[in-house]
Amino acid sequence: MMKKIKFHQAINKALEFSLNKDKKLILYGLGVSDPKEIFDTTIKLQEKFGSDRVFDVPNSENALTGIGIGYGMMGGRVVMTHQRLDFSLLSLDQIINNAAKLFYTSDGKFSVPLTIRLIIGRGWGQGPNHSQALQSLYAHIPGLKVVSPSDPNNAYNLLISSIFDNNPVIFLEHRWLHNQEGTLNKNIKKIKLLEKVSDGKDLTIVSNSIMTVEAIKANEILKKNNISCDIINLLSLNPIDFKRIIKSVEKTGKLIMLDIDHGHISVSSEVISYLVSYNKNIFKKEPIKISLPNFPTPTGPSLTKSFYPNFVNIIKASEKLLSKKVVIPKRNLDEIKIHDIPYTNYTGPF
Amino acid sequence: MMKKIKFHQAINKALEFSLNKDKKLILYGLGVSDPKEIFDTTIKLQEKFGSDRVFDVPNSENALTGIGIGYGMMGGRVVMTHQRLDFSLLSLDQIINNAAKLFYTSDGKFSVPLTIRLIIGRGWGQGPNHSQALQSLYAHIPGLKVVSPSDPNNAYNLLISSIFDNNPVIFLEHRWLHNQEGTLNKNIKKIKLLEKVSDGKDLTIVSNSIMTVEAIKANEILKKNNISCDIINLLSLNPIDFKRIIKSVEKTGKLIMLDIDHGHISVSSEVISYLVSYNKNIFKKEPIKISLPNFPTPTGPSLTKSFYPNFVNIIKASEKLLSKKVVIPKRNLDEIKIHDIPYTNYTGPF
Amino acid sequence: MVHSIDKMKKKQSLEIFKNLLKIRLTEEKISKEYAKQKMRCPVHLSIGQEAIAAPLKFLLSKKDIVVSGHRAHAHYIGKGCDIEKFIFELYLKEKGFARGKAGSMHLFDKKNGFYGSSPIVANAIPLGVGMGYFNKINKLNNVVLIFFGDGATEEGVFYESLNFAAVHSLKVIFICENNLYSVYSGLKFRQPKSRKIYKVSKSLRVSSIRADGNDIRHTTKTLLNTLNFVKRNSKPVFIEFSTFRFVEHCGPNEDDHLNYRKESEIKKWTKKDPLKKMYSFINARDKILLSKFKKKFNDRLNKIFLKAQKLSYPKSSVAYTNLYDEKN
Amino acid sequence: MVHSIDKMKKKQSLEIFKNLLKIRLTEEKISKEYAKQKMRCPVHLSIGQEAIAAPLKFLLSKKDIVVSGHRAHAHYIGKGCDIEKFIFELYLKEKGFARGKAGSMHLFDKKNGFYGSSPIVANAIPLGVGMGYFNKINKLNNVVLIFFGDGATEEGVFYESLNFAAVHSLKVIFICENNLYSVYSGLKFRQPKSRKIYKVSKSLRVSSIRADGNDIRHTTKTLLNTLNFVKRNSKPVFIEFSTFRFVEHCGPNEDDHLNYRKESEIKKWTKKDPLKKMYSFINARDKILLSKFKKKFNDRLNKIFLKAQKLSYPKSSVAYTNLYDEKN
Ligand SMILES: Cc1ncc(C[n+]2csc(CCOP(=O)(O)OP(=O)(O)O)c2C)c(N)n1
Ligand SMILES: Cc1ncc(C[n+]2csc(CCOP(=O)(O)OP(=O)(O)O)c2C)c(N)n1
Ligand SMILES: [Mg+2]
Ligand SMILES: [Mg+2]
Repeated sequence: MMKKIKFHQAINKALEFSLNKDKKLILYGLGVSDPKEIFDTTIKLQEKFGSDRVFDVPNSENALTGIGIGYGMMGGRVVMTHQRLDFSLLSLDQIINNAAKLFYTSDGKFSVPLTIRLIIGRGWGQGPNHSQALQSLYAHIPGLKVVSPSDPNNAYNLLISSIFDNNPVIFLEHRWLHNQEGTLNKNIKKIKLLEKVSDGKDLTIVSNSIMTVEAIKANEILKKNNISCDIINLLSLNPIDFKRIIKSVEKTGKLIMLDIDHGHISVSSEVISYLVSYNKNIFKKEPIKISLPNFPTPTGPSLTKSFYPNFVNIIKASEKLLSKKVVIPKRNLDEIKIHDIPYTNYTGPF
Repeated sequence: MMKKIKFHQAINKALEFSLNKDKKLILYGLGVSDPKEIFDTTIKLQEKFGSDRVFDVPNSENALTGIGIGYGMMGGRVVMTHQRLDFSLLSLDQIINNAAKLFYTSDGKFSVPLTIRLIIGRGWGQGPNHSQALQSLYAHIPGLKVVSPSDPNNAYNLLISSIFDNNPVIFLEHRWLHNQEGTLNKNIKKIKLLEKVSDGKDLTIVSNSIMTVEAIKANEILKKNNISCDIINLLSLNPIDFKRIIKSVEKTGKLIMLDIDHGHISVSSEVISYLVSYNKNIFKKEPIKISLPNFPTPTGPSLTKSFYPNFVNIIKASEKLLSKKVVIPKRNLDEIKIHDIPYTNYTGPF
Repeated sequence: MVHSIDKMKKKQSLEIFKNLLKIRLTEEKISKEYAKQKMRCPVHLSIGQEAIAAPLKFLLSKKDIVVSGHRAHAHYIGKGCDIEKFIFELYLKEKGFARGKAGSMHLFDKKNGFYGSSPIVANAIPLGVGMGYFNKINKLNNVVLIFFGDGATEEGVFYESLNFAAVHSLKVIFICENNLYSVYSGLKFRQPKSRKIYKVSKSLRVSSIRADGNDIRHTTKTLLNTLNFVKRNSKPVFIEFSTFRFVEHCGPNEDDHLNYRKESEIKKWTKKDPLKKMYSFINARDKILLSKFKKKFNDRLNKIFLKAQKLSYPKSSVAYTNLYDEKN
Repeated sequence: MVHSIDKMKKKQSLEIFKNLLKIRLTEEKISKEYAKQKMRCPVHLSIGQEAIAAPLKFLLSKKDIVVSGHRAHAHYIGKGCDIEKFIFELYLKEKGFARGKAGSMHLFDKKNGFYGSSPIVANAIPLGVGMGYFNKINKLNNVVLIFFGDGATEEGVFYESLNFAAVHSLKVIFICENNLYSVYSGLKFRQPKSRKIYKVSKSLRVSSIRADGNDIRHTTKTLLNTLNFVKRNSKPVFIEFSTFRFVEHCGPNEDDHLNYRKESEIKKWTKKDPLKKMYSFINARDKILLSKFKKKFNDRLNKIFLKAQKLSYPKSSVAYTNLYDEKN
């Protein structure tokens, strides 16, 4: 059997592989070479590749993004990291006005092979400015690619294919995945747009990032209740591979759409809208969207408790779609009692 | 009969009214007091209200937004103007991290009565960085209100109600509307979420901003072809008054969704998705979304020609939804031959 | 409110000393209790940097405003804000100043002139400038103090904000607490070696000075003189205080085992501990008064923390309130 | 490539003079033809500011890179880029360098080392710094020149970019063309009166100078010395050139009737017209050579413009190409 590795190790290995493969690849961001090394994802990389290629930076998100774009226009490749997605909002001028458009505006003369890792915070009081997911904002912009892994294996493959893609890629990395375990199955080609996580006939669940983890948990329980689901894990939010989604929903007629971001004008809305614009009869029941509320994230644990949906919400939605009662084992419910940390030995603060 | 006024005059009158009404209101932005006075919308205001309250600024979009927020937290009101929406991308940190959240995070202690006028460019070679509409990006953010007028009357009322709303409001002002004529019907209360522009039974058109002008043109033609439309003009994109839209589509079963922004993850997608999530049978035909393509705006006129949809696209969509041929008078088709300027005596450059 | 150093009464300076102690004791208490995992939000403690904030309450009126960044506890306490509501908020309880919506990274106390702190580096700086503009055109003689770190001076918005304050001659004091680090990154990775931050702001035409941030006598005098200058001249001032943080960047513990700061550097600064420094020059009588105060204040803290733990959490529905201000 | 002013041959300086003329003639031709409404994109002409760009072609190799902002025509022509493809692009024709996708506000000529201009104020500045970083770590001895206006020095990203270039000792030259205005706003509305832009950059620890931007002898010498300094010392330099724009901010016409600039100011600068200035010191022989060149170049321009008008537009489907680079 294959050795298990953690998500943060998968990121680290992907970075190491890429830095080895392309000598013109550089990697920078606040903390990439500090003692905590971005939640261990950049561990030892400066030591191995030198401080010209792997380096810490001043607090200047907007310029640093432009610097990455300029470096890329010269034929280099860049990985830039923000420890929280929220910080990248300072750089949206460079991301939207330059990165997303230079290949187009120069009519193909200059590409921008820049991958921006945006780490999405959650829980333990990260609050309104340290936990935004805003995937729908990024995925709205033509010229950007937006991807999001959900486990060590797709993180590894997706990060490498993002880095070697010649376009600006927003790599949405959920902080709560860093400690997840899995096995690697190396298979790096172009960016993979989605993957089927489960095959079923009663219900389609479309999801991404940390919500796929919840979908998998829900699926275990649903299976025991004789409900079988198609689970589609969106690795790419721009572009989206709608064909495969259509195929599944044409089969099941029932859709639960999971979203890590606010629901108003979201990836979820896009998928639902696309499906019904394709075929007005595709839904046998009203599709259900499960997303963050249209509110900033509150800080305290009693407030985030209902803020972040989990597998229970998915199961409730399934009950509604299938008009069927589902039994959730008590053991599973116990799991979510402490809901604001990613694993039990997490003690904060980040 | 009432005197006709132009859109830019309506904006100017709304600003003047507000500056008179609230002595703590300030108005600033690049060009508010320069000889061109933001396409004549701020004409004479500095003269009337002094340079403390109406003033030109350094090129510092991000700080200026924060300055407006701070001014608002003290109990003042602010109108800030960007001559192009594209420039506001430099200030998304302040808009998203502060303006949209301070009322929430302070649990109601501090409000942010800041109205940001974003002028959307189009045509005459404005190209990728001077014509973005990005309404879906702004409307995705909880805590912001996002509004967009389509004629002098709703511009006047909407701008005043935005200014006197205690929340940050993104006021999307399409450059091509500045020269439109209409009459004023003053009626300032809270922000009005939408207005019915036409009542009909065959078809629902939901639209906003400049696309409402196209919808009205299409409607004239459709009428002559014995097709009657409900036209709903969205004045607010966040929040959206879905109830009124549902009512209309429940009646017609047919929806054309018009959007001034790219279609992927958009206001249009949200509306369509909302409707089908409410009632899976609401659509008697697949709804049609007409939006900008998922591409940056090209600069040249031969390239923008098919880039910007107009009333012809609406008519074609109607034909499809109603399985009926519609005759477009030649005179109307002639109108769009020169498609890259807002009115015939426009000679550029902005 | 104190208006002149020379006229500053003994009693007033004692109050300032007490305030320094108050900040230290509160931060130490937070640090101690944090391990129990009941304050479930990131904390950026001010231990080591208290001397800059301690005089605030005595030099400012309630209408003088303070805004700050992620490391804001000292400024909040120093300004004389509500400590109970603060601790309750750290525990994210219903009785906290924002009913648990805010936590340590977003402090507010409107009544006492604390108009917010933001965990996005540098992003409260323009807010303070806007507040200064409000004071200016409404002819209010109040001052706005904006606190931030050395790292914040690398963000573009810092420069934009200084420029606006200079162009409009605002009564704003920019206070940079230069503790030499941004998280674990020393200045040398982030700014050219020969850079002097206060000289940059000077070149932007904001009157600028540098001062020792660890000696309560210097900080008090510097702040007081600056306040007088700003009010008299209606002009912004930039102060760079040199200082050092004694616990980890974020969290309750020390982190010197990580070796991102040289031992010699740490030693040097430990000697300059603002509390030690203060005790080195105050007289015996003050020492006695302070030790009495310490006991009393610690008792109060204990009570507050105990109470905080017992208080109830806000209902989850509170999360869905106050998105928009619809009063009108 | 010229390496030293003293060794600069007569012939080379004549070429630089011609280049100045070339920029002026091209811009005047654009200005004249614009009224016909066939160049359907905003243009920001460089008339009055040509002396700064004219030496570029002769001082730089093709591998030295130039980036710029909205007022970029002079830099593009000055660098020796393709004029035909440029004019065709202004006409938004299929044969333009970007097949009509770009227009005047987005210039590119990869082959000749022109790596883009951006109409968002200051937003090409960090791109140039990133290019400098590429040169540095790949041990290339080429230089990157970044052009922008006085208005751009108010954007935060300007400071962030200078800081990075200073920290990493990049071979980047920041060139500020200070023409005293941003659109119609004079410096006094935007920056404190006593500010010197080059002193700000100096305080950030970038070697900085100020020079006359209207005298081709000064601009040539300043640029040449700077290039040598930068290559020798591997350090960035900031140059502030004083200059003045002779036509409206955006568009083909004069706009002095708007009265945003004092008559006396305009007069003063008209006397300093870089073209007049040049003619005031060149010898009779050069004058003759230049007048021959003028005729020849005008003929060429006429041909290019005629051709441009006749060329065909790209098909509308071209708009839907090259969103993503899928070569790999
Ligand atoms: C825009 C932004 N970038 C990065 C961060 C991560 N961060 C949090 S605190 C901090 C350190 C800032 O250093 P400094 O301003 O010197 O303050 P100090 O922590 O030393 O008091 C950083 C980089 C952030 N919060 N916001
Ligand atoms: C971020 C941004 N803000 C505002 C504008 C509008 N604008 C276009 S050019 C210009 C003037 C900039 O002045 P300066 O940098 O001095 O250049 P100049 O036009 O004088 O050459 C402005 C404000 C813009 N293009 N981008
Ligand atoms: Mg610091
Ligand atoms: Mg200028």
